[in-house]
Amino acid sequence: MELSSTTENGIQLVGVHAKRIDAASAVQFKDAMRQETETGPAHVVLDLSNVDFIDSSGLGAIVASMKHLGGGRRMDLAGMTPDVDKVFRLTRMDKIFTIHASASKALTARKAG
Amino acid sequence: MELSSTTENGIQLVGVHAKRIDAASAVQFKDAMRQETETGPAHVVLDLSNVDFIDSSGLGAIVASMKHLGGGRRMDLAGMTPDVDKVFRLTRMDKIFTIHASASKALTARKAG
Amino acid sequence: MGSSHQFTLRCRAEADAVRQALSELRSALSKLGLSEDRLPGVELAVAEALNNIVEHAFPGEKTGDVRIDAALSGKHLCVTLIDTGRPLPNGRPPVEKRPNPDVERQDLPEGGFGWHLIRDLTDLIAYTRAGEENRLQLHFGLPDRPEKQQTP
Amino acid sequence: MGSSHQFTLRCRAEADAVRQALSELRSALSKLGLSEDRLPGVELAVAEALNNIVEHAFPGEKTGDVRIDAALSGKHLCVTLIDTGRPLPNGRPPVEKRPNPDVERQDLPEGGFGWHLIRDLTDLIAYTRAGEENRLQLHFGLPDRPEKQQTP
Ligand SMILES: Nc1ncnc2c1ncn2[C@@H]1O[C@H](COP(=O)(O)OP(=O)(O)O)[C@@H](O)[C@H]1O
Ligand SMILES: Nc1ncnc2c1ncn2[C@@H]1O[C@H](COP(=O)(O)OP(=O)(O)O)[C@@H](O)[C@H]1O
Repeated sequence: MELSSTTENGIQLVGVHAKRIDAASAVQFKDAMRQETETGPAHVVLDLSNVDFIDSSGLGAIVASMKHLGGGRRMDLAGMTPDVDKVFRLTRMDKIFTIHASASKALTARKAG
Repeated sequence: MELSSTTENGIQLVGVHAKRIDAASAVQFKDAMRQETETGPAHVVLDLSNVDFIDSSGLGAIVASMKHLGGGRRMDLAGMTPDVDKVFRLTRMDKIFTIHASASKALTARKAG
Repeated sequence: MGSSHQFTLRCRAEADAVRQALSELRSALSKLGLSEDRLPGVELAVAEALNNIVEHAFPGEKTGDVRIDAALSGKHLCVTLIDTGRPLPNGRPPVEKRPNPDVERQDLPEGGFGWHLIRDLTDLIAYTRAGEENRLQLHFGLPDRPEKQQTP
Repeated sequence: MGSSHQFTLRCRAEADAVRQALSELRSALSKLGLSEDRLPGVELAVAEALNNIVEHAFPGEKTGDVRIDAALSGKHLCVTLIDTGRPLPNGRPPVEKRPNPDVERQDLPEGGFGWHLIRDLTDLIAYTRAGEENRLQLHFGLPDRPEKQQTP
């Protein structure tokens, strides 16, 4: 699972470079997220704009990555494609994340988030 | 398969006293019809008002009974319940019979038939 | 999806047993809330499929068991017929011309209506031969109650 | 009923094989004309069902084959998953509460969504254990093209 990471305005933007976060890749995703966010800013934004499919394993892995950040840090989501968005809404997991239309919006909307 | 038969106005009215003409009873129906119409008027009306189910075997048995009458005689249908009517319409076998709303209408509508 | 129900019936591949099974099917579906106006069409489609099994899967004096699985939700009914008789020729339901009523009286069709009725009365038919088993699924959409209930 | 199509896919009960099978399913359904807006929901429902088979029917290092039967008409899609793994506990899909998002962060659910998603995305689920086989049917109504085509 390839992730990219840049820090801007004190926010760590993590991009997922895979079309799917599914049962075949959920564990790798979690591991890669753990490495990527081991150290770094308190505010992480996960850019999902390249991802067009997640299943409940992928969803669980995203939630696990957020929980792993610990209490003092936060993780927002950005750039969700419609099918990914639907999984969050059906499971009501859209309620536990601040969701931004795009990565750039996430970086500028910091105060509002 | 119980059939009844009366002749009125020169028309033989055959009543079916069974709820179903299906695969389990089609052969008996055909046999009983054959006996009932072996001799008799040239115009037969089959009263189906007691029948609430026919399948394609029952339909085939009714057609066979009509064919068995031979060229000089005719067989009309009367009193078809909605589900029976539907089978005739779906198979387009409604086109090959004169169909009367009821036995009494069949007896009075002779000239029109 | 709203609440869903399943049940299984069994019958011998014989005309009298089919009649009995249809009666059980009808009352089970009725109890589970299938609307009364859908019952006759469902009964007829399943009757035709069972008659074919009696006549063609177990021809002549042969007989065997038929398993009837039914599953029902507010939107959907699926009836699966499973038997261990002969397979469908060519591995699928026959696609033949509808019997023609516009012929001389002595040539009028007395059969060949069965599969056409099944097609008319269903939204989808699926047949698979798996091992020694014929599995025929008849699917009925139930558009009368389109409301989606929420499950917990 | 309009024209109908059937096909069968097979895969190992392993995550990578599931991914491959889903891709084949999607392209087969697309070729047969399933509308593009229905593909993601169907893929997700089947994915969840296959993931359950990988994880629960063949737990740990165990694996086996899964057969995927699909049948499609203009009104209806049925996907049947057949495996020879462990049966569903209690002989039916579990009916549990939806995982609750209104909890402390450390208690947030990381699983337990699968069957709820399957229910949300289908019109009917039917499960039967027959002999050594699990058979799970997922039914999808396709209300987009309600027009009934006439068969010959
Ligand atoms: N094992 C089987 N199960 C169901 N149908 C079968 C089986 N084997 C053959 N058939 C087919 O069923 C067809 C019956 O068609 P149908 O339209 O019902 O006409 P009929 O009124 O002559 O039975 C036959 O043409 C035959 O090909
Ligand atoms: N053979 C099986 N095939 C499919 N599902 C099974 C099987 N055996 C058990 N299950 C059930 O699948 C359930 C998985 O539920 P699900 O909602 O998908 O949550 P999870 O995300 O924990 O997998 C388990 O509770 C288990 O009961």
